[in-house]
Amino acid sequence: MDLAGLLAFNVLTGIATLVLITLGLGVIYGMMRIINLAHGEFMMLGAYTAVMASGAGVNIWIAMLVLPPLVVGVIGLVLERTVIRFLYGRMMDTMLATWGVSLGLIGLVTTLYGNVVRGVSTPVGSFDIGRYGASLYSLVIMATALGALAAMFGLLRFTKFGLILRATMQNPRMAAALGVQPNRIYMATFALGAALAGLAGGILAPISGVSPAMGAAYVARAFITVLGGGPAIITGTGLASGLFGTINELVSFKTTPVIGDVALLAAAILLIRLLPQGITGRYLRRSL
Amino acid sequence: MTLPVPTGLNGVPLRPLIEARGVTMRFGGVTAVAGVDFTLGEVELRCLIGPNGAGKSTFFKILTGQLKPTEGRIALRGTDITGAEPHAIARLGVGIKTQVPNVFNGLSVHENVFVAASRRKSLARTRAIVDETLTRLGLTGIARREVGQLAHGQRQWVEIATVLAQEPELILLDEPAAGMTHEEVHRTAALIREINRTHALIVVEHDMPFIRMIAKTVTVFNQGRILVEDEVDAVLADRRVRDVYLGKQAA
Amino acid sequence: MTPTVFRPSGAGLRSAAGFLATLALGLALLFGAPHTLDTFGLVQCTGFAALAMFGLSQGFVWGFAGVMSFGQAAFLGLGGYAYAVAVLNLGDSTLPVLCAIAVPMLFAALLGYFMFYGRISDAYIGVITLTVSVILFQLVNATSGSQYRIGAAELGGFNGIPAIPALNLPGHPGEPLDTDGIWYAAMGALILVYVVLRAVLASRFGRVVVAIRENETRAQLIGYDPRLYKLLAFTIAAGVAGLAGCLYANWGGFISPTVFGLPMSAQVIIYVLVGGLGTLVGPMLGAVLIQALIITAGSQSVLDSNLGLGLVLVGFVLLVPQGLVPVLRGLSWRLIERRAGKAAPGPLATETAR
Amino acid sequence: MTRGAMNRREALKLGMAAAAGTVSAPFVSRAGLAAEPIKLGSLLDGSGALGLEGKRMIETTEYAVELLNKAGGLLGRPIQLIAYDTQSTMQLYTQYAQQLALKDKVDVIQGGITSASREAIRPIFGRSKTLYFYNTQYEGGVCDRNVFCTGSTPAQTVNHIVDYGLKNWGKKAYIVAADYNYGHITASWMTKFMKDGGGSVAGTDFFPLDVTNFSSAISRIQQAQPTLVLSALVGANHSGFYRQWDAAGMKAKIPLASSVFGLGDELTTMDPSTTDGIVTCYGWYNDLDTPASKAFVSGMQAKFGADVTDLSELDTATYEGIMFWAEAVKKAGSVERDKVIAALEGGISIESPTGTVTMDGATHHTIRNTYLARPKNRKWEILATFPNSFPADTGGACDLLKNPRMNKQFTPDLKG
Repeated sequence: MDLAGLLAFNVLTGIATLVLITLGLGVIYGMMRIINLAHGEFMMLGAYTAVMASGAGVNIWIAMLVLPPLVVGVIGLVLERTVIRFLYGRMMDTMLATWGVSLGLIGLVTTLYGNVVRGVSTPVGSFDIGRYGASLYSLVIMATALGALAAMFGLLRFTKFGLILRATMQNPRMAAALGVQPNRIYMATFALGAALAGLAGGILAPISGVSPAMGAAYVARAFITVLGGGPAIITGTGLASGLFGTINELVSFKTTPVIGDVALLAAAILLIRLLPQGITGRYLRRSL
Repeated sequence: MTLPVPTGLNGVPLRPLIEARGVTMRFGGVTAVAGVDFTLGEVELRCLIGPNGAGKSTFFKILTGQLKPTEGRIALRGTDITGAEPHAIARLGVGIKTQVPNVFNGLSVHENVFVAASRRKSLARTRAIVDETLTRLGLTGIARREVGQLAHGQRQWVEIATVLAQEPELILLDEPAAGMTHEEVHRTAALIREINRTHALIVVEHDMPFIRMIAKTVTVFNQGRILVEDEVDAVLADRRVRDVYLGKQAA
Repeated sequence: MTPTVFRPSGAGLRSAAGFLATLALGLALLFGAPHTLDTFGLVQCTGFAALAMFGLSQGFVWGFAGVMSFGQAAFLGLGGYAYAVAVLNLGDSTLPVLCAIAVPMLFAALLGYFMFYGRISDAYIGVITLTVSVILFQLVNATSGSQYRIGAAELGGFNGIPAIPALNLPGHPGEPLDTDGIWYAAMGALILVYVVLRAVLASRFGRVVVAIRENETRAQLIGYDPRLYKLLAFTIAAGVAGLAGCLYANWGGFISPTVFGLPMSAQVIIYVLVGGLGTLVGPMLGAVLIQALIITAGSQSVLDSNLGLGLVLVGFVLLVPQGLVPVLRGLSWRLIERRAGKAAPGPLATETAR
Repeated sequence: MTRGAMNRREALKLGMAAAAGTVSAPFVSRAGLAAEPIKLGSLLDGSGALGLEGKRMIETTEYAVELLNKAGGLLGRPIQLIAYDTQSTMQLYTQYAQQLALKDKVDVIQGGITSASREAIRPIFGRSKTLYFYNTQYEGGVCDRNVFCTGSTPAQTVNHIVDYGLKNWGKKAYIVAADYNYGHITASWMTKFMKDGGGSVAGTDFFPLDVTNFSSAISRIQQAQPTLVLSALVGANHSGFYRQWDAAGMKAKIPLASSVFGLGDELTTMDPSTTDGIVTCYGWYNDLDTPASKAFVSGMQAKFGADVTDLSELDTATYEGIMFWAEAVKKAGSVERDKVIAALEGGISIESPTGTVTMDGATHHTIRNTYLARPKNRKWEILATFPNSFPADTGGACDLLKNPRMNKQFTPDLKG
């Protein structure tokens, strides 16, 4: 069945995309309990970085995979120092402030670059699944998503920074008692989350139009996938992306992308109602 | 004293007010309360003591419906209330002052008591209860102050006032004397004795002189189980009780 | 029942004075505006009144019931669409106005039951309301084409429903109100809703709602069921938002799925935040200020309106988290008292805020 | 309204009068035209999802007004442009439409980009009796005495791309369109023209304007195995379709034609490999090699800079809307609405970048040249010219000379 192959391929692409757009939000939410509503705009900044850099003649792979996380990570760091750090422990206020940051970034980019849709071309070609054509670039997305998950796992599991992160996550006061400054950790975490969002923006730039308001299309999906996944960042993001991505792609194929999106969101609401702690809050609690 | 108080280890009351049978509470691998059998008669005053982590507060949470026991049943005047919602249990006449002051910080003292008193009562009746309660607890002078800005001890009094204003049959007090001055402790003890003329109470406390002031029967918790249950003097003289408390507080 | 029943006496007086001042100002606007403003000014103010009512809805549910609804626009949209569909089918506008209130309330009751009785935590309620409004937006947005119609009303998808008949006096369909009439209806309704919400907050029900916001556990332990009170407050707010949607549809004679959109939910949160959380006047004031800012930004195109809103939002969260009205009130009372030679007694910011 | 003369409360005016762009003011004082200016209102999206298209249309409006003022204005009076940026928001369209009609009391409105925005503001101008020009290539069929449409319509354009497809690519089409009235009605026309030409439609999918992911749609199209794809996808987000189509290697397999591709800056922002070969048909292309066309492009570039390389029919239609109105005012000797309408219905022709354009009095649409073209390395390669096309879609049903009270939008009948 060529069609089944194509469908499976699309489902995997959808899952990988969801993993990429969710991971950065999940890191910030999981570690700091901050719902970062500027996440979509961090992606937008990543996409702009990719477009600008490739326009300036930088190698496309560097422009997509290296520069966006660096640039957006630094921007995240600056925002954490200037806005977010004053609001720790005030969940609603951080939500509102990051929302303000989101609107402000849309406005700023519109003012600087105009409300124009830009794009970079896909750096790789296509291949055939039986008699159907499919984009090789989807493989790049899958590889990046897997790479990002693996890197996060490695970071949390095997490095000192990861150990400190996990400790801070469990109990900030305990970590402080061990001589770790929670502030430093939060700063680094926020920058890391921003960098991951930037990476997602950079990698998705070639297949979606890059415009100041592009982030809005992603944030609700990313948001609800994080909550559906629950506290274990990597396992949770992976499982929730798998579930929602499959639902989205299959329903989209059978009906329309709108109904596909609605199905994703409705499934997520049901999941949260049944498992308020998310998938990994109920099961697999010991995972990362 | 107008009412005879049916107490004592062997003097189990004919008609228990509240009765817990085999109540067990597990959190993951930890068993906070393990198979507790507990009975309290009408208008009885009981003190619960025991070291930190013995399961006293958890037991209170189970009695008030804030936690659902893993095993066991609880009955209030013969009605099964196991796993009922906290508000439903409160409506059946159970009031609790929690360990940490649990008040409406943004409201005034008067409003706190008013909200507690006003459930399903006429406005005139509510006002009467509020005035009476405020006077009884000596809160009239600060009735218009915002509770969030009061001292810890005062907030404890406000919380006790809200519990009384709700006119419960059974009152649970979790460490009512904590953080109070010597003089306040005495007032609290007097108040508890006064309340006990008409109401049943369960009091959790660490302050042994305070226990002596109010207690007749004492139940000792240790590691989620009931260690001893006896007259206050007998309990305080018990070697096992001294052991579990050793290093904690000299009786 | 008066708001002074169980209120610190000084703050009670101030609060009553504030209420009367707001009422007087509202009535002065109601009867004064048609004589001082030209048609356009009046149309503009009618729009402000509709959005101010939307602000009241969010201000009530968030500021007093403590329910963080990130998708209040869902009820605005439902109200607007319910009115449009009903009035296009029925002609007379009386029943459609009731529909505009009832449909969102019904929807809120179902959604609220699902959320509050499902023990969903506060932050997740924000997420779920937001997601529900996104779902509604997407569904209504996908109703282009003549197959999507309810009776005589084509839903029109992205295009929305144009040429919605305006309100008429009960029993006189076909004689829609003119600009003045719609202004009286909108501003009159705003004043009425403000007074009703004040009364609700002064009632025992209102006190319990506020008490639950302050301490849900304590409220439970004295015998109140927080789920029920939150559900009722959420439903009332949805009705207010629905009425706002009805006025909004009347204002432009047009409604489209953008009323369900995230920007709409965002704006109303900003109204409340800027005006003052925990007040009723604040959200109305915030609505007018922010709306004026958006319109000015659009006609000047000097400052991007998103950039402006973003800066306002971040600025208020960081610097004036309590909002304008509490700050201004505190200042003005202090001034008055100083002039009267009295020392400002006690803390008044939070008390007068209600 | 008598109260207009009464003292207005300055505080409530919110500085909007000051905010309105009065572009022509400096010139007016220099020319010394003392007469009260004629007010031309403009409603276009300078930002937001349609900002791309709107920006050039706003510039064209300024350019056309400047040309008229340089030639001495109209009836000895200067023209004042009052322009609002509707920011791609329907709410602001209704807001500013009321402002232009009731407060600024302009003599004519030029504007609206999407059909959604047109339908939102058309009733407002109908009520206030303000003459309205809609200057966009659109789905056709609007029949309203108060409205003049200068853009090309499906019977002038879509039929040609369908014919081209039927002749060169095959008889089985798949339609993808934007999910609002433009997309739906255009898709109906595509279906009708396919069937009229003996072809068939394998499937039609509609996408809301905020959809960016087309992977499932591309799978569906492949499953249906059409011989050509007809697109009426609109706006920034939908440009993702062409990128994803190219990325999936579909360009080499199934050819594309579009009723709306290339009206924005697609040719300058997308890769030639993505855009090349997509067949389109419009009333004008900026690579059209005629003196009038070149003069328009160089005039715009002189005013707004050399990077104005993405002009399209949207801009010439805007230019035509203003020039038609100006001609009619001159002919009527008045800016009064009924006199101007009468003059326009009397048959006016103007010279525009696309050639001679004539207003058809019965339909309030234009009789105009259209062209078939496809992108080739960021330039338009003109494949065919269709001179003096009649707006047959609207003309089949609408006769405002006979029925001036008619007010509706005709859509194709697919049963016939």
